[in-house]
Amino acid sequence: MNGLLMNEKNVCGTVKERSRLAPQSVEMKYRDAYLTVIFTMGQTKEHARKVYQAMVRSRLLEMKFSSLYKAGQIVGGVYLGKGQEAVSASVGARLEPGKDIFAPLIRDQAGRTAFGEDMLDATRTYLGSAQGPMKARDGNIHRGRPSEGVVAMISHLGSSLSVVGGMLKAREIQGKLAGCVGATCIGDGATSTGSFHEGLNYVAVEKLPVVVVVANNQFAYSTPNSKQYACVDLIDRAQGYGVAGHSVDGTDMLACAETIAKAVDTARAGGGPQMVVAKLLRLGGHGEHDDGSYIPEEIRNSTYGRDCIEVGKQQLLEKGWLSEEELTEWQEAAKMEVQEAVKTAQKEAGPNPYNEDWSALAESRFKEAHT
Amino acid sequence: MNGLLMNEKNVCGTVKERSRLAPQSVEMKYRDAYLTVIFTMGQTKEHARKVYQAMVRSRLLEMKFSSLYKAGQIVGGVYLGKGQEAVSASVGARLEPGKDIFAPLIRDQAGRTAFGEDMLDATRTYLGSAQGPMKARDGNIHRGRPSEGVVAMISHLGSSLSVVGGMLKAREIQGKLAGCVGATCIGDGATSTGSFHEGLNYVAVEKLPVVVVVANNQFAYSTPNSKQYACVDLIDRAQGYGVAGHSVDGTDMLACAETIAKAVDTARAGGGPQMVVAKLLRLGGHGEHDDGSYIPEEIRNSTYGRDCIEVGKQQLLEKGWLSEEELTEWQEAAKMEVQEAVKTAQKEAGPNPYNEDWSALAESRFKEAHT
Amino acid sequence: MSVTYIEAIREAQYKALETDERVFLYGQDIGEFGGAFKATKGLKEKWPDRVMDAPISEDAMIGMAVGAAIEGMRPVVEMQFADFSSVGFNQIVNNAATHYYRTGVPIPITVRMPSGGTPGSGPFHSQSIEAIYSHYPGCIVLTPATVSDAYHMLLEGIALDDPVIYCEHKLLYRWLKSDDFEGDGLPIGKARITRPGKHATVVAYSAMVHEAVRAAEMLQSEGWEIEVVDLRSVKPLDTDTVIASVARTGRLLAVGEAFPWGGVTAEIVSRVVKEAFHLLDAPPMRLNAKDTPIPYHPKLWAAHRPTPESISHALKELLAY
Amino acid sequence: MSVTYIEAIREAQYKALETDERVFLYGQDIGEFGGAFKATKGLKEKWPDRVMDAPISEDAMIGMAVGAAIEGMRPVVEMQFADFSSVGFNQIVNNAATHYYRTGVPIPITVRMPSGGTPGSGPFHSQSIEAIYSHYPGCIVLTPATVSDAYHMLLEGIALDDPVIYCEHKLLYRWLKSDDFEGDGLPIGKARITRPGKHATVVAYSAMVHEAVRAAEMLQSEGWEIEVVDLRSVKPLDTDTVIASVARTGRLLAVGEAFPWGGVTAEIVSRVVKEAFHLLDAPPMRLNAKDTPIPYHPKLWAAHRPTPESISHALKELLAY
Ligand SMILES: Cc1ncc(C[n+]2csc(CCOP(=O)(O)OP(=O)(O)O)c2C)c(N)n1
Ligand SMILES: Cc1ncc(C[n+]2csc(CCOP(=O)(O)OP(=O)(O)O)c2C)c(N)n1
Ligand SMILES: [Mg+2]
Ligand SMILES: [Mg+2]
Repeated sequence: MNGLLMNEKNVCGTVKERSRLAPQSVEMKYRDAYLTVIFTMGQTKEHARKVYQAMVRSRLLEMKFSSLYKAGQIVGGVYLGKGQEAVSASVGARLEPGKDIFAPLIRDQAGRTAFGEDMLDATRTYLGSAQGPMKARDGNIHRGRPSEGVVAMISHLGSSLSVVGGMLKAREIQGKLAGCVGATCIGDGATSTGSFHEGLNYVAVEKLPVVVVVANNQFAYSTPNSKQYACVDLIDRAQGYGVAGHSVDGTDMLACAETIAKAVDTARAGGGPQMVVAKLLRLGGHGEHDDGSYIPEEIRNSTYGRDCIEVGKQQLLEKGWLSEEELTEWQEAAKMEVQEAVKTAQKEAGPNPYNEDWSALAESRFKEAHT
Repeated sequence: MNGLLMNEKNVCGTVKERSRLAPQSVEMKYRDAYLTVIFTMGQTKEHARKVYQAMVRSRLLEMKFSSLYKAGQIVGGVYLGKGQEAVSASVGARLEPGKDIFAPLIRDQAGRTAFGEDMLDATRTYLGSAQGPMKARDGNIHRGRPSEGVVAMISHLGSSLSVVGGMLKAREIQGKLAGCVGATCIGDGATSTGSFHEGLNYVAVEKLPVVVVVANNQFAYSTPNSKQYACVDLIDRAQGYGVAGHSVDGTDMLACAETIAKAVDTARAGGGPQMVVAKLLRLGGHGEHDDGSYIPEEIRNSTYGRDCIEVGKQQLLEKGWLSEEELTEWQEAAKMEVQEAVKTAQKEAGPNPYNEDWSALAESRFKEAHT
Repeated sequence: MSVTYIEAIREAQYKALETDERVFLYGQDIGEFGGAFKATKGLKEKWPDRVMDAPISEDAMIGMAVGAAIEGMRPVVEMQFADFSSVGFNQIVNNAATHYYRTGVPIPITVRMPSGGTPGSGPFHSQSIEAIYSHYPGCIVLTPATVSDAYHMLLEGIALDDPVIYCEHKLLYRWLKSDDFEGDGLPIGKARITRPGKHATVVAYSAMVHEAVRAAEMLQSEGWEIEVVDLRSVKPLDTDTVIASVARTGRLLAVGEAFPWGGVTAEIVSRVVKEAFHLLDAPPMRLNAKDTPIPYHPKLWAAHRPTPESISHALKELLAY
Repeated sequence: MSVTYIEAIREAQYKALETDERVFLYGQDIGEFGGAFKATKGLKEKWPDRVMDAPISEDAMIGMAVGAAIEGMRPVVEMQFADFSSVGFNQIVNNAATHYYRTGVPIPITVRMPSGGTPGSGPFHSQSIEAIYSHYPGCIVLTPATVSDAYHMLLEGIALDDPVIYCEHKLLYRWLKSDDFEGDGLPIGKARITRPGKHATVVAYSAMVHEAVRAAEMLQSEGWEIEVVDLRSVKPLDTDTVIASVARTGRLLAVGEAFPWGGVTAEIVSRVVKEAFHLLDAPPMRLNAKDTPIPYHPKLWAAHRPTPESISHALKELLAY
């Protein structure tokens, strides 16, 4: 185990950037502020446990969705974050609900959970209950609670980044920006979108406290990195936008927890936009309809193919930050929670088209009858 | 005068990258090929003269358009390349008409001229003759001859880059790519468009022989660089796309001629996409309707504010590559040529709406009568 | 004192900034420079933090506005030309316009679209694309034809809780003048009878209202009294006022400057025939621009769009039925 | 042997690649993976250099195709979903579609748009946006409803010299089967009488043809004979065939799955009333989807789009006039 950061000296000292998978890791540059992030050991431990607990809860919830999907009980598609929980939960766990902003993408159940999402929100949406946050009008991974800081993504990849920027800019105008962070997750494939480019350039120009976490899982649907971009490492893009760059092994839970915490904390402290690139592998198909058989054996067997939830477990057990018993407790509690949520949502009615207010407008007086 | 490259030793040897304005110039990386560009002195001289002659002809043509604009004789707007001729002509002069591809932007009269454009093409378009290459259907800077390798830009900035990529890709499929280059010019402002990002990423992924020349003239219309991007230098973007980067002082004619020649030659030799960033200043308003009064005095008085056509003249005279007499001859010949073109175009009729084939379709059988 | 259409737009933004601190302006070159058409001249000076220059990133500009709206602001975004909204299109129709239906959180943004043709502007600085934003659900689409509408509808639009596409016609910017911008108090959603008549109804909007009035004047000498209806907004579309007019005249010509396939004029005709078929004495007609890109040369341009001559020509055909 | 609609699309691409070396395919995941819907399955294997995977860059994908077309190729670009064409929109309507008019150089590209709603797909994987690409000048917009049309119109479209927007309906992909894709040889530009009748005409296209036929069957038991016209292409739009049908029936209902403001149905109604007013015995009607984003839940989705029930309901209103 490469616990480089995890010996007491480092944990209590300055967090140094490192990455096993990206040796060419880019030097960080804070143009507005330089921040030394200091974790006390207690903080690190609590943070790591928080990240890991969210991973466990999220994994169990998603495995449930997967089996409900196979049983034909899910409305719409199922896209899982399996293998990406360490990255995602590390983002959500470092954000403050009710204050910060989170724009999850399609593999961010763990981040949502860590950011405090009620399991019922997800479950209601996947099962088509009219009581979900989107009232069955939009589904599954698109759900959000924008007024509570969770952006409701549209499918068009890359388009959330400028939205997060605008939310923060609004707070700046309102004089409420201090101490806030907006974070968003995105895949390797989505970095090729014009929308991503414009959004990242925008937040960089405005020096907004944004953290962009790229989960480079080597594939966009079936398309490998080699057909997606030509730079050596996506982190090479950070400098071109004038944002700070951080590389991390996305399967190494403790490394994710720390690197992403550092990025979030730096943004919060006024260090400007932060870009984190985590390398890992999607442990499954693109969605549950896909078997991902195009992923070559050698990548599956590489470090990318490690399951971060296993890695995280070993890390916490080794450090003595979690016991087997406690883990079992967490798992049992999460299973119960999942079961409860599913039971509740399954009992709830779907939407009623006859009661539906068929208007896209908030200004209801402009609703027109179309025949 | 900083004729660093211009002593015989360098001219005949390996051209080394340098830039007075961008000391943080980025190391070139050719992942597919490394090329040592060797100019013999004769070649350098001939190339520099070709660049300069195009600058002279282009400047005189544009000054004519400017005065015709003021006299109310131009149809549409006038956007000039004054101050950017060294960059633009260096691109056009290094391309081979009938073989290479050129996608000029709004300040590329010099590049067009160097690439062999007949003055009548421009003049007819500006004066609204129906005999222009766009038949008066589209105007001025939008003109092109796509079948002859000159892309007809649309106004939406950034969108020519992927078109150039597609033209080259077509040749690759057809087995005709060897030795071809596609070059396109763009401003600092247009680098913020999603289209530019997608296009550059595309040509990088496909390793196409594309040269992207960014004329960083410090402003996009009235918007200064500080509101446009946050990286230290736009050349910092090259690495993030995996393309080779070259910085150059855009007011230094000989430096432009050499650096851009190197970029073009490298692309031609299989070195993959090349990005050149030239720093300079637009010596005028955004268009002839604008006085550019928002450009601060100190920038005007900086090196950026030099007129490349003056710099180039001194450079050629000093080297003895051009005599005062020959220059006067060039100028006189160009003036005559401009006069002839204007005289011809002014005599020609505008379009006749009654004869116009009001159909956007090549398949004329699908033309519909709309009332 | 005489105010122009573009001044009315500037004044409305001034007023909005002054009276509602949730309002901010965002666009390319709209700050110190005052915008390509000077619609924001002097506003940055007065509200330095609420008038902001944007990079050339229309997608991000709209995305940013959506985000700010979620946080309770009321952004007014200037597209330098309506034509460039094509690269912000996705954020408008798929993000801003769907957000309220999907999440229940309204997106009160206003997108100012300098629209319509002017001589010599060509295919990419002349478009009238109100139909594109009307076809998708979720936007309100305004098309003011008068100085006072330019003023009041912009203010009213900024105050609405939905995304507003505000199509301002560039040809009217400096040419159209008024003594004031008081207006007649018509709210968004109501069309106006610009000119009463009894033999035929021309329904128009934006700059075409003026061309329609000219055509009506041309026909007056021949004894025809043409009613001109100014739609003011194309979504919502005030079918009632149109039908009431058709009830008086029995004849309908819908005129627009946009491309001829689909669009506002087709929507008008379709609504009128459905609701008021029995009131029609003649087949309802449409007149639009031609089905080609908007040509750059003024001679071609003038023939591409409806003109007083082509409108009166169409009216004669309508009246002769 | 039975072939599905999606197989016909694959076979047409196979045939195009085989017979015309200027053809190549380009899109996300269309290579070894064979595409999100398997429309290109196995083609990369056979033509490794002419079936290419694209980055997630719809703008560049269309721009690339435009460039390749300039050089004499005939690119067929797959959008993973029609909905995502909104980010390639500018290159389609402002670059590809204007190019021939502006320069005289044609752009023979085909953009395949997996369109239309399926249960559970929601606002961004269900759109029918043929009207958007028809409104702008310069594109040909195809909307095949049958297996043989899917095959022949794609092949014919690829051979056309203009940009072709090929709207293939996802609901038909696997559900619609045929014994062969021989077809009846109708060329692009001609509508088809799918079902003859004499009491009313339903004009539809794409998946709605099948819903209209079902509605007609429902009304048959009540003694009504409903004629169903399949437009096949919405631009060009075969007004003659529609009017000939209306001449027989005197009644028109235009049905589409797209949003209700403007669009194909409004264009049909407007053309018919202009040319065939005197043939109409009742006000022509339209039936479209509702004016909201397409809802994700199957129950809402089913009520959002026209169905056999709502079509027959509208027909009864039309017949009762
Ligand atoms: C603009 C756009 N084009 C295409 C798609 C279809 N699509 C959905 S997910 C996906 C792959 C995304 O890959 P990546 O960004 O790497 O994320 P990952 O699925 O690997 O987590 C694609 C192509 C889309 N959603 N948006
Ligand atoms: C997508 C898009 N948005 C806005 C414009 C309007 N516009 C035309 S030129 C220009 C400024 C361009 O600046 P830059 O790219 O730096 O080129 P320069 O004019 O300095 O040569 C703008 C904003 C446009 N043409 N395209
Ligand atoms: Mg990925
Ligand atoms: Mg510039």
